[in-house]
Amino acid sequence: MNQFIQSDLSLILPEIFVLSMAMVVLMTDLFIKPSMRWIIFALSQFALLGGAYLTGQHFNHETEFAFSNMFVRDGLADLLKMMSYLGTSLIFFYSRSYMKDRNLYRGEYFSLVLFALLGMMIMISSHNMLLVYMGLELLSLCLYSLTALDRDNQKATESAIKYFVLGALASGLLLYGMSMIYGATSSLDLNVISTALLNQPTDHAILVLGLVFVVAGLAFKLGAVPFQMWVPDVYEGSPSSIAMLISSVPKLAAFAITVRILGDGLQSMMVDWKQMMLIMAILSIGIGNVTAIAQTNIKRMYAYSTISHIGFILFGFMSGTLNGYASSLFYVVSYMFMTLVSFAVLMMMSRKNFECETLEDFKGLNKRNPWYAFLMLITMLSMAGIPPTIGFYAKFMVLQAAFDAGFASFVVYAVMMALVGMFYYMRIVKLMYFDEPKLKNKLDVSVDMQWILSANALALLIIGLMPHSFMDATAQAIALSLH
Amino acid sequence: MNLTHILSYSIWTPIFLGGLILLLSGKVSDTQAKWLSLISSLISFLITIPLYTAFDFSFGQFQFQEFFHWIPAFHINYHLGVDGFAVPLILLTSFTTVIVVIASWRSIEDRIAQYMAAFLIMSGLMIGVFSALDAMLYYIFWEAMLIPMFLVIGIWGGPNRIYATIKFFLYTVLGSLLMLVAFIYLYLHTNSFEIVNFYNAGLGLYPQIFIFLALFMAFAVKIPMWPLHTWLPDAHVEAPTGGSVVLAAVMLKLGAYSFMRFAMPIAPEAAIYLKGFMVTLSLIAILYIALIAIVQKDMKKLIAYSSISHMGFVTLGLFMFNSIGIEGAYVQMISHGFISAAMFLSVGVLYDRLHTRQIADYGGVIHAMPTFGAFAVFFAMANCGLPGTSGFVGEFMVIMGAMQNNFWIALIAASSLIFGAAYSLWMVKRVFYGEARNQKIRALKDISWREFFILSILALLIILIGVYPKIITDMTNATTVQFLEHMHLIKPVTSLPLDV
Amino acid sequence: MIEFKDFVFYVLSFVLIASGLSVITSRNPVTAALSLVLAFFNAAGIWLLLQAEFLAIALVLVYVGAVMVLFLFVVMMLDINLDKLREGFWDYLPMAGFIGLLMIVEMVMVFKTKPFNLVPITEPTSNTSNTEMIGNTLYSNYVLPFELASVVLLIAIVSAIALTLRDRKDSKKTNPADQVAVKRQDRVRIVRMKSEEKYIKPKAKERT
Amino acid sequence: MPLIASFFVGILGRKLPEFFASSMTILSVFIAFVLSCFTLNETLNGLVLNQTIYQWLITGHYQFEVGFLIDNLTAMMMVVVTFVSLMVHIYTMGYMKGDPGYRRFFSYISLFTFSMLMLVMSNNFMQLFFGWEAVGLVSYLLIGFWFERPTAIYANLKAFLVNRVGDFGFILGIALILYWTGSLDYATVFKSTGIIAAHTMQLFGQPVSVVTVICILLFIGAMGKSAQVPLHVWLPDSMEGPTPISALIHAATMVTAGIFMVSRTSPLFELSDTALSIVMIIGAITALFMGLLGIIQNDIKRVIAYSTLSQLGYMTVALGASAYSVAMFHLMTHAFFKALLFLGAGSVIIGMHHDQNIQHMGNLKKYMPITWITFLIGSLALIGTPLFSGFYSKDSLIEAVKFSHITGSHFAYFAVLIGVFITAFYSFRLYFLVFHGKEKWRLQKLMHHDDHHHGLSAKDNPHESPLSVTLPLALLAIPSLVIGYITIEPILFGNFFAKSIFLDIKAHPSMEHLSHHFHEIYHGPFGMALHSLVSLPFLFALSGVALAYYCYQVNINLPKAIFNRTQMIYRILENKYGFDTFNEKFFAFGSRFLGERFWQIGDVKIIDGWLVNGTAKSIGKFAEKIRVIQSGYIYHYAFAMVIGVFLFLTFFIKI
Amino acid sequence: MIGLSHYLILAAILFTISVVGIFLNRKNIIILLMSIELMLLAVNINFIAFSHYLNDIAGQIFVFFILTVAAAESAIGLAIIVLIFRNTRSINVDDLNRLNG
Repeated sequence: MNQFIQSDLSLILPEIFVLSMAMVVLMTDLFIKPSMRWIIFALSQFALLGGAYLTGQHFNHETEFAFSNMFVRDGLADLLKMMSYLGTSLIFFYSRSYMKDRNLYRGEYFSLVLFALLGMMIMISSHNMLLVYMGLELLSLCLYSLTALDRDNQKATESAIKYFVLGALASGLLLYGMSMIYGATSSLDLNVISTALLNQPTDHAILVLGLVFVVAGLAFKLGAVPFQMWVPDVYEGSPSSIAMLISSVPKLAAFAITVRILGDGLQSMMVDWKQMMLIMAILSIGIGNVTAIAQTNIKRMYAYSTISHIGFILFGFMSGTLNGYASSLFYVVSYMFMTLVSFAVLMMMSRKNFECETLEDFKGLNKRNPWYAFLMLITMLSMAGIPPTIGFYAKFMVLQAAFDAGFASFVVYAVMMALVGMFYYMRIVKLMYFDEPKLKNKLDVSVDMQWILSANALALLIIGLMPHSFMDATAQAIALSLH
Repeated sequence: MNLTHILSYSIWTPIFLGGLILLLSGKVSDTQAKWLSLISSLISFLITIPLYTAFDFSFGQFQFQEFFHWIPAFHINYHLGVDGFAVPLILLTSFTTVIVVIASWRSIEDRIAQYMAAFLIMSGLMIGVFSALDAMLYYIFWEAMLIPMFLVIGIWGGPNRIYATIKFFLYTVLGSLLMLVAFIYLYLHTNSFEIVNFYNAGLGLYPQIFIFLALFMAFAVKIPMWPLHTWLPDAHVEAPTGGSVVLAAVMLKLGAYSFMRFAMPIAPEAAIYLKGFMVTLSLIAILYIALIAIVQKDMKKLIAYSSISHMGFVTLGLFMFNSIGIEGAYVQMISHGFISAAMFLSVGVLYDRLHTRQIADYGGVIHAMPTFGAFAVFFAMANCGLPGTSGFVGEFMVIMGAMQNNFWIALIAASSLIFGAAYSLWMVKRVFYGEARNQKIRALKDISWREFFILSILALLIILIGVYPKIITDMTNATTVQFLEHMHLIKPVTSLPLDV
Repeated sequence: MIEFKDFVFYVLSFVLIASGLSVITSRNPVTAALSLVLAFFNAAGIWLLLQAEFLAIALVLVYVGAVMVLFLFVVMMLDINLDKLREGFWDYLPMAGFIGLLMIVEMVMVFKTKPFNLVPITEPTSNTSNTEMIGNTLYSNYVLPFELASVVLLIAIVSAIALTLRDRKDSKKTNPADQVAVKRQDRVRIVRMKSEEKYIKPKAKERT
Repeated sequence: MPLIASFFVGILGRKLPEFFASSMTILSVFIAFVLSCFTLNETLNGLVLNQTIYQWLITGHYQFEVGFLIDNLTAMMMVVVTFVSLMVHIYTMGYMKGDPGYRRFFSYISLFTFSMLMLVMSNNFMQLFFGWEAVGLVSYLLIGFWFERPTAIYANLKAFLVNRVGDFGFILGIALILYWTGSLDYATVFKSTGIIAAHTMQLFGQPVSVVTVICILLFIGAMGKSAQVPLHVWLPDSMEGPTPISALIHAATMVTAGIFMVSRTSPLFELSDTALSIVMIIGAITALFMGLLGIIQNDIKRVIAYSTLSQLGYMTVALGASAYSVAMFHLMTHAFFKALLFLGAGSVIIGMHHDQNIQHMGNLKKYMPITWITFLIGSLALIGTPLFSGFYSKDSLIEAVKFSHITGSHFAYFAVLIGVFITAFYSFRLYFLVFHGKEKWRLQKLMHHDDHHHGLSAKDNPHESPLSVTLPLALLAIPSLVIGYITIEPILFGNFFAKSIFLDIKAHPSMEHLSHHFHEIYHGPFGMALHSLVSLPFLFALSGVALAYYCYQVNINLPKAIFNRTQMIYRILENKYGFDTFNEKFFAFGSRFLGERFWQIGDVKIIDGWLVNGTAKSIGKFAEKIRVIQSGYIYHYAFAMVIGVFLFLTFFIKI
Repeated sequence: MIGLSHYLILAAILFTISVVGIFLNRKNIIILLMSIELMLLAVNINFIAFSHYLNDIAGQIFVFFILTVAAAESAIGLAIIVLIFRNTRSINVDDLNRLNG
């Protein structure tokens, strides 16, 4: 048994900082008047800033392990953590006025989000199934309670319980699979597992049994068919800001653990999980895109589009090459930014005791406010994967990776489904530009939100024009952390 | 101006100016916006002029090349360059934009700045398509170009515009996505997106066929070839006049141009192998569509169908694989650019006055508008390929080229002499001749100086090309020779026999 | 002739499964909760067979002591009419049972046909007790998860409060501090108003 | 000489934009006429000009040029064209006075003159086709000159379309020529006739000689332009145009373009007997049956139109007999007297205030003597009275046919003989009805009331037309009289056309015989006239005239009686052998029917309805179906998950 | 002789029972929570059995954490149930179908 040492702590400084700031927020909230809530806001942003700073301290060094190889800090971790900070801070910005209007603008919200962030960070840099589990639960518990945060809202609570029960089921499955893998390889450490699997091949069936359960658990967190059922209901039920949170950053973490467990720990079982991924990807792309067409509630539509995007991510992941991992990493990150904008516009358009959630509400946005219509246009194009937006490169990279891995026919299928997807994205554009506005009132948006939203949306375009640095970053991250 | 970057200039100037107008749209009045966009379109047009003057047509290589690494991760480069096939089309594009700006002077009321800006941006993007030498760059321009058109039809279009736009968009994207797949394949095969490397990919016959078909989907939708054409009539009918003009004059050409640039050189064996297929589709387009055009009741629909039929000539010429056919197809493209533009403008002139496009609502217009009537008759004649107009040259050359291949192909192709005359002149008869149908028509005012100006410019160009087509063929000769050499470097595979 | 340990195992596992079944089938939540408790006891027994004393005790203490009480408390708190809680249960049973059986069969086949080639440990290799071992490992290698566990519990507390705590609007409680701190001008308001002018007598000659 | 050639195009080309006054156009046409006479003179001195102006386009190893070829053939055509055109210009000043489209009209006809000259002077097929279509365009415009008349715009559409059918064949022929000879220049093509003759091509499975195909295709073009059966239908309707136009375009010049083209391409036709006999038979049919139609027409212009048709038939027959020079000869004479007839008719029409029904006329010689004289001359020329121009051309034509012995020549001979009789009959029927007999317009008002908005009222009298009308009549009358006598010698039997028309003597010796006869037996034109007094054609003609005289002077009720006898034939003739109805029913309606079907079924239903919208709809339905899975019940969701796991287990665990 | 597989089979049976319980139970949310607890119990049995037979303590540590987390989880779950009961005076699973499609 080895005592842990100083260096270990230095590696998890960001986590420690975020955790302590979360507590600080929690405490501060007790002592300040509701009018002073901006302090909490400031503190949380500061937490993210500090986390970013600490993570940035040694960015893209060589991989380092801590706490007896439980905790890893590598390129992937750094990149994803940075993105998580960014995403979370954007979420805070976007959700501010929205939460105020629904007096959810409370300390719990911030602290729980920060705790969730902590959980994600743990997931991102966990290199041990136990730690994966802990991070996962940290995240999930926060999300469950955040979903139910709007206490008197029936839909919110309903979605919360659904999310909770299914999530618990999922983590049960995950645990069962982990136990099998543990039994088969006699270790929880992913490195050991991979080496064990390479050296003495224990009987395959047990491993596959475990693998199926693990994959099921991960797929649930990602929200891939057939484990996607919670997604639409939770998106619709929960407050838009929470839905934004659920849909955006946790996907990064989920992607991270998927890469770590499957890509790293169980890479010698690629043959098996490739096919599972393929099946799930095909189902997700198909069902996601097709079902989205039938939606009238915009949040549900986002949910299904998320499912389809997840399908694409799996599609890239499935190719099982570094190229493929990099492509789906690129995809998941760009997806996060897209979905943030889309939800932000949604929240921007809804006011006190008016929830913008049907497609009708988008009618004539161009007449009400051309600029936001334009931003939304960019986002929709990006989601639809039309150049020169970032979404196009995401799809392009994924497709070429899959093509490279020899899934040509599925590439064609995916492309066709993307075409189906374009229909409902274009429908939103149509509503915004070609129809007469239903509600005439001006949108009052706080200045900071205006700027940040514009920056975020334009980034989709700018990165779309100059994507190479971003691509290189992702490729490098993957290359550094998988080998 | 330094000519090394002229292509970039000619691509980005209109886009930049269009963006400027878009930003200013709130600030400036409509009139200012109009003048602004007119000036910008003129500037963009002038910038493209040196392409013609400074281009060395004596050899068919790519010229004015610009190159820098754009996305090294995937070997995607910002690589521009033009050859004899591209230059005239670029000129056509920038010229058409000017025409459109002038033509929309009165006919668009609301959000005119956005409208003009859309066209400027679109022209820039289309020039980009014509001058891109990197497949991915090309693809990006190609797709981005859809968006302004989508908006133009959707915002300023007619009553049924939603259906038309969505249809137009999905149709086109369907094709281009398959094209993307093909590009990815080629990329993985050659590890580059350079078109030139694609040319020398050295693929087997079957990969070539798949690639050809994938590209075919993209381009055939754009041209459009039967049976992928049904988006065009709707789009044309719903689009505002300017939209129809650009659609007919330039966008359709993109498809044919891309066949010359991608499908045929990249997959030559497949192109020769599938010749029968392509020729059949073209002939169907020529004959079947011409027959459909005869019975149209909506002027724009009629012209739209006639466009399809004329583009059938283009594809037919391309797949004759002889210089006269290919250059004929090319001349046909250019001339159709002018003629269809003129026809749509004429319809626009009437529509601005009476706000109907139904042929039945007109009759005896020539009484009220003699000058315009003269123009209309002239354009109709050009449309049915009267010698001395540009419309004749293309058809003539294509028929000559077809005869080199097979008597019956030429025969069916030539039948369009009859049908073309039938639908064009029948429309003229019903719209312009005869007793003035009603009081509204008698009250019509003849065309304004503005309309007279653009129509006469187009008429002059049509006559010029008709009387002296050499100016175009001179540009394309060298490139055609090179093109054919490339095509015939590979010994032809047995093409499906069409002989009777 | 099966030896005692096996006998115990079979008994325990039989009861465990039975109680598990009764958890999911019992008509009354209380019954379910109690049978869950039973299940936990049996599980603890089985863990003892596997020489995991600490966890066995922890299970009993934590679950039976805390969690299940919490369950019961909630069940009691929410007064649920039980009569309509079980209708249409048996309709779904065949389907569910079928699937369940199939799953069990599959897993059993796996475990039967592919037995782990591991020898059972007769007695603990190290003479340290199970608890001690857990303790040692927990605070050395697994200290990070341990800390995280505390965070998890904290989150549980926070969110439980955040979700369920609500300050009652209709409470009549008074705040002594306010009562003491009250000042004069909070209560009394002095208004200055000008006095009315004096009465004017009517002239004499008007009286006739 | 090149200067002159370019000068032509110079003048005529420059004139096109400026349509200001008739005087201007007349002047330019006059210059053109003078120049062409000068050219003729030059060519008589045996000069042949083949001048390339500029290069039209180059592609591959083909190059197309725009240039001029001027030889005797061209020169003759030029003279004819410019002369008639000049006459018509002058005539028009009177005829079109006060018409709103006065200036438009002049611009059109001068444009026509230009394109006609382009046609005749071209030195390659491409340019020939250009002129070919251009004259078509002008005739389209001119037939539809009064574009508020529905009949007129119907007629011009019809004319253009029918011509297009011809051009369709023509351009195919050109394409074949280009394919086999690699060029379109007459010179090059005619040099390489050998190659063409050698090859055969596969059509309908069996080999066909290339040259035959080419000639037939070219002849289809000629049929369209020169209104041979069955593409003749446009010509009668084209009479909707103003009369001068009928004279210029639809009688004198344009319609003869086909004849010109065939004789221009004689080197090709000489190589294919099949083609020649087809030409001959078609011509014969036209000559005979169109003449028949002339008998029953009542519209003065239509009568002449049908006679034009039959005369064109004659020329075609001559071509078939490979007597190209005869054809050209007849073309020339016909141009003069037919223009004369039309202009005369026009003057009559003016006199009758735009009433064209000959049943309303009569005894006009009293009122309009000049017209009467000239018209008589024209008619005589037409029926081929000895010493008149028509006689020489027609008679030698018939002779030529007699001597020709390719397939169908006997039928043709028969046809042309009958044709002579018929021609004589209907022309004199017309003549008598118009210029003799009662002054029927006085009765007509009683007969049927105001069926015309114009026309002559009972009381007032027709009066002689103004000078600008009668002068051209006079001027045209002169050549109609004498031109044949003068020119038959050089044109037919001299070597006038030697350079421009190729003749395969051995294969088609008719010309040989002809000239032999001419020299050995007749000893010159006059002798020919004398000799013909006893010849078959003359007798036929005479009897025709006699019959006409009998019917329409002596016994006026006879015709009606005959018609009542022969209702059936009458009806057939009445609706012109049903060509029009057939076209109407079959082509026009058929194509519209097809188009309608293609559109509604092919495009709207199948492609749009099923493929496009069908896909969209089915996806939508599918979406609705999938949606149901998302029932909102936790247990369903859990069930889905478990099923997923279960299926994965079943798929992936291999024991 | 009892082997590892016996324990695994026991756990599998227990696991399946609880899973079936989750989608079989259509009335009472609390019983769903209980089934989840049961599931975790099954997983724990797996871990302990493995750690016993592998002679590796890590499994038991894992179980320890599972217990902790499960406790927290059930707390939150119950809190949500309380909310639901407050909003709609029932905890009937069938009543939770406002969100669908």
